[in-house]
Amino acid sequence: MIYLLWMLLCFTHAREALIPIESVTVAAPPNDSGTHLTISWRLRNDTFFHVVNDQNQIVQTLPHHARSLSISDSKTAKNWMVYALNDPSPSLQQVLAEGTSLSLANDTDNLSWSWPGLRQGYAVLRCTPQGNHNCEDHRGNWSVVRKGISPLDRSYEDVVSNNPLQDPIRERYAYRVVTLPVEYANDTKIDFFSLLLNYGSSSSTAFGTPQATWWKNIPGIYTLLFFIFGTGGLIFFFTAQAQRGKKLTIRKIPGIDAIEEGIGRATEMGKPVLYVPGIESLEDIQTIASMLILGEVSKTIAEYQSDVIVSCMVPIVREVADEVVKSGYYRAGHPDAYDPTSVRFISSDQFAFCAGTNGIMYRQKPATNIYLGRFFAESLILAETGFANKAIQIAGTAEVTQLPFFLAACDYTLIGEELFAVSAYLSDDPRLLSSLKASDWIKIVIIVFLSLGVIAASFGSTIFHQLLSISQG
Amino acid sequence: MRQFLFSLQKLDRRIIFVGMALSIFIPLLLPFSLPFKVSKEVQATYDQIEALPKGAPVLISADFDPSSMPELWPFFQANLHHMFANDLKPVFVTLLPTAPPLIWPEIKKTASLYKKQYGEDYVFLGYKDGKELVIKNIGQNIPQQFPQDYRGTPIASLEMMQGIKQAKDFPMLIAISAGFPGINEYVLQIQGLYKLPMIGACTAVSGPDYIPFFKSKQLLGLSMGIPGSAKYERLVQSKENVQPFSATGAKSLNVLSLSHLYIIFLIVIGNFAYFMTRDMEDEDGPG
Amino acid sequence: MDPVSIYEIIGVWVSIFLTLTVFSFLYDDNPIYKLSEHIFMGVTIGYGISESYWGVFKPNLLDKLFVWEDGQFAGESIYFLALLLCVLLLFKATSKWSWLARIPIAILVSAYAALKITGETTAKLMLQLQDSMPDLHTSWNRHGIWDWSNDGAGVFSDTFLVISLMAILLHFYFSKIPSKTEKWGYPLAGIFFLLCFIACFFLSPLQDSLIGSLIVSLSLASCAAMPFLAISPARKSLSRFGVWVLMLSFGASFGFTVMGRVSLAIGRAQELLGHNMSTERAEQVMPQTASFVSLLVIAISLFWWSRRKKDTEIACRLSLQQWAFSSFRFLFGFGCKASMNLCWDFGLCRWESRNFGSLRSI
Amino acid sequence: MRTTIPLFFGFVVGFFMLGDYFIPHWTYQLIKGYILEFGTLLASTAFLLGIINLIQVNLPKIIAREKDWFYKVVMLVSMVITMVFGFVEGGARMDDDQIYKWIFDYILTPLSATMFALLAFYIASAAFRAFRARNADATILLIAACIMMLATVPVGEQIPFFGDYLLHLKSWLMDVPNVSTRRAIFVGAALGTISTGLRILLGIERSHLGGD
Repeated sequence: MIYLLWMLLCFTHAREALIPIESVTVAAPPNDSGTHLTISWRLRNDTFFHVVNDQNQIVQTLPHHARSLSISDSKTAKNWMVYALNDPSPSLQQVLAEGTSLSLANDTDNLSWSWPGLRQGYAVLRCTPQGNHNCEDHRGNWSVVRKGISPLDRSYEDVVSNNPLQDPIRERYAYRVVTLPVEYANDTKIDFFSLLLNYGSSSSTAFGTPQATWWKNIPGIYTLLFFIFGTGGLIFFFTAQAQRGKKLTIRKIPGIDAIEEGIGRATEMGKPVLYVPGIESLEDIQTIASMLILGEVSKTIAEYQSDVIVSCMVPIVREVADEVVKSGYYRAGHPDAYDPTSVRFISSDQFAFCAGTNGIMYRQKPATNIYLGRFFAESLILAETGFANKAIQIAGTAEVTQLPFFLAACDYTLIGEELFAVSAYLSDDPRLLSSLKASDWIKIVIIVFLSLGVIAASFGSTIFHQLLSISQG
Repeated sequence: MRQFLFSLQKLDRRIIFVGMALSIFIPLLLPFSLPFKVSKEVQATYDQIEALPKGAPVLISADFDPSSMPELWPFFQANLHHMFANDLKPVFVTLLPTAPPLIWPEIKKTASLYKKQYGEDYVFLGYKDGKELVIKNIGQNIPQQFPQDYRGTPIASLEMMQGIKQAKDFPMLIAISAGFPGINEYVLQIQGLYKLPMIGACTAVSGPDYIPFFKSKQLLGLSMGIPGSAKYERLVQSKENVQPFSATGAKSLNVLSLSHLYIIFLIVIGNFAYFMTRDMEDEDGPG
Repeated sequence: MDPVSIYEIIGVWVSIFLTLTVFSFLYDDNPIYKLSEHIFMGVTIGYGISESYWGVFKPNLLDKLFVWEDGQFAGESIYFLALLLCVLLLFKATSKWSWLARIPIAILVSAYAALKITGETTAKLMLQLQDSMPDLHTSWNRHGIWDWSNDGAGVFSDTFLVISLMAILLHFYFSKIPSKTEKWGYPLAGIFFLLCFIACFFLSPLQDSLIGSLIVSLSLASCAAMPFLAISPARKSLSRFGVWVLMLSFGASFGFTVMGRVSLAIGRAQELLGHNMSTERAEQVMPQTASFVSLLVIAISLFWWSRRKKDTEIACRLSLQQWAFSSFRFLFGFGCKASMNLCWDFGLCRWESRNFGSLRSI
Repeated sequence: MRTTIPLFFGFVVGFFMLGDYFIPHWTYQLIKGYILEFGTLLASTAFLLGIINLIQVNLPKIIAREKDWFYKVVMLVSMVITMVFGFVEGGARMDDDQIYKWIFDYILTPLSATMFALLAFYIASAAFRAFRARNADATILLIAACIMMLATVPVGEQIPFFGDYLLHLKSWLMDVPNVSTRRAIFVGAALGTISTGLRILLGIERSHLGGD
């Protein structure tokens, strides 16, 4: 009995407060994988905010959920006024005559106003047409795909299938949007039937077909292709040049030369070289670059007949490092000198790894410490311990936050891109060196691009921004 | 003398460490006070809370863990005293699992100092897992997200929670956050949507990320790291009807000031010694 | 007030002791630190294994592959491929077939390298460049050349940002430019500077402010000249400027981090002093006593250890070690012998001396 | 053959993954998702090999009673204890009254936090050593660091005349030089990534594929 009363209460309450939905549209988002549909709806009396300046121009029209605007173009006017009106594209006369004036701002960067939000939430229902059920009415396999959509939202992106292999994508999907008081928007007990029974203010059915695209069509994609294929093409070009006998000259990079000196020093002192490839997994390109460098470093070490200790935090990195060091020894012609215990897994915790590596520094006293890869807070702990043990230290990372510490505590520091140049520089292979030359050319292109971009932007053109834009649509 | 200066350049690291340890422990054990000015962000924080009418409910999200305690604890403590001294009615929530054992005893203790009753003057809703989603739901429906409080009482039976359904029902939201989920998520999910007046307290490292929110008035007040906490604590302590409490923020701030000055001092002597003995290079160079 | 459980009290004492052992590493490497270091490594490895089983292996492989419904196989068969790759990787432990493990390794390395090519180019190259093209005219309108109240925003800062970005990129320029090309650098830069300056000055939307259009045009013209300066001999000085900006930023970043690091130490100090728990809890747990006792134990063993070390090391440098040694002697005075005896009676050191037989050789 | 077969697989998978940004189609994205998931599985399988390596490194030392052998025993024992409780306590391992949780709270957390806190000390000694005005670069580094350190604590504000500007200068350093440095390093790293990535995909770099 009480339940019924409560339902009645809800019913009347809902009926009074709810504003019906005027139109619902379902469309596939642009450049989509084919598993999404965007459902958007409008209310009968949705408010739009129109910003009018003192020269009586509508500067901007903002959607119902906007409550502020930052004014970037202060050249045009000194004063602005915000009007609220239901019409999305009215004439100036309409705005001035019918709109509710909200906020006046003088000579400011930030305009803000207040406007009550609606006290109604939304739920989205989905149905797949099957056999006789075409989902035009309440029959069919309707289900609630999302409850508790916020009062200010007017669209929802639905995922029609998480794994199309198990749950095939259908030809057509039907959607309805139901309005309900915001208090009940998240009620877990509400299922499809109670939604319709209690609130009833459902929109009409709208249909949509997901669209799977094979090619993302946005301007930035072509710039991206240009960078990748430009670099690739230049690598081939310079490699061909080098094979025709043209010498590729690269300037001296002191940090990289120091690596070889460091190995020499360790050999003289009869102590090992410690190599730390950072603490990231293989997913990070710096770790991969570090692995390639380790190949060259271990080759040199094998040639000098010195010892190397590689201390790894990520198990999979240890396995790759093991393979890399083995190949280094092989290439140097000393495959038998390789000792698998020299590549060590220390611990998978950042600071335990740090403690273990400190232990190696204190107890095995490596003469040279090489830190190349991606480092975090442990950078300074390692570098300071290495300093206390009087090792020559060479560090290199593209992790901006840790560079200052390496710079302060190590003898040589490779900054950013230099890390990626090491393996090519050390190997002296023309094919690798040509990749350095290729990225140098791209660098000049970037500088040209930037200077043109600044000039264009200063004259109000955003063409260069668009060329670099990678957002959808 | 020059020999001494020269050897000073290669000072044993452990002497530096001893100095650092002293600059950390002395201020914690022997409190003293260094002068500081209250920044506009912190003054705004204090003024906004002062401006609230008596009896107004305030939503406080205390999202810090033991590791960010030195920076945010003093703010939280001062904030508690501020709330109760002004007869405001705080509702506490937390999004970090490690926070309840830290904050709940302090809430109870401070409330008893001001003779406040649980359920009438303050409520602790406890911890909820779900990160951003919880914040979204706090914005829409608090009874649904928190059917019971920390002690297991249904919140419908708490006097203070009558009429509180959504974040909008609070005239003020205070987020004390150590990271994710925190101020950023609150601003995006609640403040931005409902135009709720909001104050933030964050760690110093994340401070620069939130300054734009303060400049755009999305955060009405902002306290960053130990300096912010200490300044706010000073403002609250100088209020008339506030019960005395220990100035942990000021202590930590002294540690910070001392240790920064200590490092600058080290740099200065290092350079002084270097310039006095520049001609005395030995084989492996100083330092 | 609820009584604190004995496990918790033991826990707090253990954690305080471990904290102090790690701090003892600041003095030097020592047996007690070594002990906690190895406990630390062992515990984290065990933790890592169990978390990677419960967090990755079980949900992503076992729960998806080994599923039976009514006696029928109902798993996703594609995961057999994953199982195969994992088995191939395990072949690494064998000596004869270890090359098979290179297949999963090759797949992993190339897959991640390829993903990163597009990922890094979009996130780190294109988006960053997009943000580095400011509108100087608007900037002048808003802030002028330098606006103190807005932390130095203005045309100067915007131009500085763009030019320093280019200069740092030039610092990473590895090739040598042939002198033929270098000769063209200066004249071209000059021509483009002038052209751009004149064009910008006359087309400037800032008609009412002569100084504004002059400054903005100058800034834009210097941006326009940059690509040509990059191939001129001026490259070296530009790259120098780039290094200075790098140093400025690294210095600032270092200084900014100090506060965060000190806060961490404050956190540890508060735990040692028991400031992080309520007074009632602290009365039961007694963290300060724990700190004192741990400190004493560590100090004694450090002292004991440094004596051992001294016996074996012939030449001990005149350093803090001796200073610390003498201050320990001063602190403990004659009591040190007595406390050593106490420690022996406690059974701690005896046990240690039996098992740490190797300690003498350190 | 021992290099060619892995190289072939790497080539195929690598070029497939290059399409990630260009091809939104679900078939492609699904296969990509599987490859990435297999990647994480391989990474945790490698844990097993890590343990084998650990035993390979430590067991001979224990057997031979080499220097520090006792510590190795401690390490292996604490590893086994933690692992056993992790497996036995299963899904409930992080609940309040579990031993695994106790180990996490009272051994792992304080050790980790203290290791991290050592940085407060190391940062002082690194600053003392490195910040000498030996040349222009070092001088700039040192001045910027001092400005920043003064400006982040209230002491800086107390400096007459200069105090207010110090705060603005601090923000400027963070907003302008720091941002341009960050961007330049990002751009450089992205260029390095492209060339390193292409080197691997094209098979020019193959040191990760072993020698023989």
